[in-house]
Amino acid sequence: MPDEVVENSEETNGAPDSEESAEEIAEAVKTPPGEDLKEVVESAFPGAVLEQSAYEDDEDEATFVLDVDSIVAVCTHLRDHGDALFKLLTDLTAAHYPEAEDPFEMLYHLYSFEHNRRLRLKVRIKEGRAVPTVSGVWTSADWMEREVYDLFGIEFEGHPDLRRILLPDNWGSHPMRKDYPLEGRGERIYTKPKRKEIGE
Amino acid sequence: MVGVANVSRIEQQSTLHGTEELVINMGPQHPSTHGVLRVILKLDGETVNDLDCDIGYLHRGTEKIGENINYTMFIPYTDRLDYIAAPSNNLAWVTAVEKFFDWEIPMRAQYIRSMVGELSRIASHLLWLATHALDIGAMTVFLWCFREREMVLDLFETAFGGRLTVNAFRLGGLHEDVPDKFLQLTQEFADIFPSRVDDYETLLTNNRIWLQRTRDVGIISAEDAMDLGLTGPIIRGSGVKWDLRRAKPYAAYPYLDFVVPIGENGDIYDRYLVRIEELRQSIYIIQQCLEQLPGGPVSCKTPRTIKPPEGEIYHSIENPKGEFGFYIVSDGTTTPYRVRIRPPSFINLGGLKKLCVGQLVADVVAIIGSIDIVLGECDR
Amino acid sequence: MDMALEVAVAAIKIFIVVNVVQLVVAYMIYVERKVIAHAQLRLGPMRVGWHGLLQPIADGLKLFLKEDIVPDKADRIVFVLAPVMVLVPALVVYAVLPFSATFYITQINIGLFFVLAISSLGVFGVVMAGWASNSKYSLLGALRSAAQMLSYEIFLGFSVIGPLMLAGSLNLQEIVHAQRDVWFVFYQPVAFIVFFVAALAETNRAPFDLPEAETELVAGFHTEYSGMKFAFFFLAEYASMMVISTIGIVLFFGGWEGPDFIPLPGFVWYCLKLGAFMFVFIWLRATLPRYRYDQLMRVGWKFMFPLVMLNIFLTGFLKYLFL
Amino acid sequence: MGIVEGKFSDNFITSKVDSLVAWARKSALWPMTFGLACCAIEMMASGAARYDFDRFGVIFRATPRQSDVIIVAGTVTHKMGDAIRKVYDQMPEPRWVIAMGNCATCGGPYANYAVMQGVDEIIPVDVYVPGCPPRPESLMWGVMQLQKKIEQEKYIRK
Repeated sequence: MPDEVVENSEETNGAPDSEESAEEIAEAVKTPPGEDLKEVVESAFPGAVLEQSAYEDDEDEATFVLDVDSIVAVCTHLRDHGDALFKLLTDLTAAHYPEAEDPFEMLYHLYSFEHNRRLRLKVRIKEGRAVPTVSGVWTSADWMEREVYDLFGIEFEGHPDLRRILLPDNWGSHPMRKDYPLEGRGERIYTKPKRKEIGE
Repeated sequence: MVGVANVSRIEQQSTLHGTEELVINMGPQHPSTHGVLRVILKLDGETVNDLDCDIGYLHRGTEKIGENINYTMFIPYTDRLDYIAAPSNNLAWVTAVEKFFDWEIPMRAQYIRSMVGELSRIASHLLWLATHALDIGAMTVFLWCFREREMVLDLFETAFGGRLTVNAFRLGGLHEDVPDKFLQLTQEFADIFPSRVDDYETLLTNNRIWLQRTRDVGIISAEDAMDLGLTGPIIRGSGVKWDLRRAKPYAAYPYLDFVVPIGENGDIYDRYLVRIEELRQSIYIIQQCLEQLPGGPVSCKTPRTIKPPEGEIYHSIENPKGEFGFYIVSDGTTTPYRVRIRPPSFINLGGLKKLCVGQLVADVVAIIGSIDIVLGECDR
Repeated sequence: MDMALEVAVAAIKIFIVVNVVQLVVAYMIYVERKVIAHAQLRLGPMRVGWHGLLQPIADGLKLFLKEDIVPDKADRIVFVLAPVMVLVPALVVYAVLPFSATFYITQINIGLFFVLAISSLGVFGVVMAGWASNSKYSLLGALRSAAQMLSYEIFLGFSVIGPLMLAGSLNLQEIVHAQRDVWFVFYQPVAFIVFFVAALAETNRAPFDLPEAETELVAGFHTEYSGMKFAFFFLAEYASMMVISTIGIVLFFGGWEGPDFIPLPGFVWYCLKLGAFMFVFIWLRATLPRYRYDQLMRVGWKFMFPLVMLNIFLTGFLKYLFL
Repeated sequence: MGIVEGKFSDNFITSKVDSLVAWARKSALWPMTFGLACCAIEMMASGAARYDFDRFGVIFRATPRQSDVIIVAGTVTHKMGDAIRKVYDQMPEPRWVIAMGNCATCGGPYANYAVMQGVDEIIPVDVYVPGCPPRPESLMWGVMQLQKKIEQEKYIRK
């Protein structure tokens, strides 16, 4: 029966730091997650972080909402700054909230090898608004932005090769939008689905 | 005809008249594109000058389906993403959804999850080795690997009833406890497998032709690998010691001992060595799991309807191919509002161009093999 | 009258040889499937006849009955001619091969030269097939094939010079007789190694099966061929494998001659040796990965070529000293 | 084959010739490697050591020109449909189609915008093999069903 974490002689990059003192943990609980990263961003771009949140105060779920115009600069800063070093763009995607004022939400999931932590950046945009590409910051964004363009119809300014990637060229519509039905083709007028909840 | 093949970038820039370059189209039906990948190569003689991938031939709208069915119903769909290592995907989904709740998953379930996860890693790496070797022309390795893969599939069958798409885990634990025979057979497999890995190595590791075909081919530096978002054995082959089982442990990995193998040069051969070592480490992990496996229940108490609170989470695990994660937005109902799959194959494949330009046609096949893609999860 | 009789006898011999060769080649494919299957822990053909013995016949009949497609954009005449151009030289060579002391179609003084000259014609068929198919895979396959066959033709040609110098004749029967006491493979091991590697490359066998590298070029130069034309390519490949093996046996392993203390007919010895040779071919295919194109060329020109030249020089020198 | 096809009346000789033709065709079914999704892995397993399709004389060919049967193994998306049709058109007669798995049969679990609801929307299917994915045994069963079907076909008889 294992009661303790096995201590490995192997030094692994980014292994959970077991020597974190109790004070530090207590401190982390007091300040909202990602506060230090906010400082990193704010030091260069004051007022760039519009909102800050995290699901259940989980350090890995730290989320900043940014302004659409500052995204490239902030990303570059977060990639290069010594306290951040988010060298891996884990994921880039979008979500569609048809009823919101800014219906599209761009999501950037970043990961730092050095500090073993994650950060989520959000950008909220209106329909038809183009987003500056981050493919200059991380090359991996190239395909992921193409995918967002394909499935959500969000355009990217300055993208080197913005074409559909998953669907055929002649598809015409963007299936991951909420007004697009599961079956059939083409967007419809969005109505909030009335689902009968199981157990209700 | 409804679907047409996308016009590739290379075909768009069709200034080919009067040049001596040859545009060649590999796929979507081609024996070595590992499914339905289409690669357009621009060749100068046999040297690749430019390369473009056309994917999406297996785009099945899994994310859209995920947004229309409830959390439990989505588990079988995850099987069919990376269908070579189906239990791993189940693990990613259930651990991601469990992040919404503060359930305490019983240790027995966690251990079985880790063990089955490692078995699926073995299954995946074996299929990779089989097809990769076949691409380079070593036919027999293919069949040898399939022999052991069948053993792993038999284990899945004993435990969960399915061979390939097993639907192994449930939210909160397992559906039911694994039979004793599974543990017994796994022990037998764990005893026999290391010698089989030696067999593969006898055929390949020091084979001069294999060395010539894989060494110094498809090199990627650690910096470039990070920039391209490559994860899994590829980035480890480039010398970055990073494994999510260590960095962000899940299931029973905090209690298990294993080594994260890394390469030096980041060429095909290093990726090969990394994966071979991972096979051995997986067996080591499985043996530990079998020794330490606690008793008790295999599932915690879960509500009849899974209704996560509102919020958004991202959770990822170390799939055999790389970082496999789910970004889930819950709106407080039984159906997720947004399901995003973080596909390792898709992002790793994005690095193909960087790896291939300047190499020979025959190397392209070897490089695609060394990236280890699976189109089900690449196209989703 | 004598003339007519001679022609008749020759015609009968040709008839026997060609038909037997076709059949043997067909069964060679069966043997290959079986051997590879067992190397890979499988059974191979089992259902068609006893242990799949009728498999080659079923395959052949099926291919014969299949629709014969000539692609729309293909060069029709060349496309149809190519398989013939590959198969005919492979079969013509059998005219001079000695199967035993008495059984051969003809015996000419330039036997070996004839074999090398005719068998290298096969590459024309390959190039024609690749060009006429009007497909990029075929073309690449044909280019690889041509480059490979031409360059390894040279090493093959040079590697037989050593045994030739020892035998002092181009007549295949006389070369066999010259090895009555000691096989030339003991005098000429280096030449044999070069010969064997060149033979593998010449017949497009693993690890030099680049022209039909299935995983890269679909099926190489015969990608667009179907039905009987494809069967021709297949037969030709195995027929030339047998030719090369026979040459190897004649030059290095004493042809149809066996040791005197085992009283077996010459033809049986020939078959045994041929079988062993073919087994090695198949064995290699089951074991080795494939070379890359440039590596193949490098091995050929930078390693084999100097080696075989050195061998010729040494042979001549030693022969001058001791004989 | 075209000249004699369907020209003769039903008698002892023609029926014997037909059965010989059928025997040759069913004994040497060469499928094309057309793996699309999950089922492709099971198709590979069928060719591998434990199940060994070679026993039936079934060897996988890489090019459509040299194959007799196309095993559509996996989900057919609208984007892929075109390619499948093209490959099918390249195969020489006589040719057969096995739809392997639920996706190729009817779309399977993927009832959505991207997936074609069965490969029979574009090419005629001879044998449907159910399963998600079908076990190699099922695929073998499918091949044997196809062999039975070939046995019953008439070639030179009317």
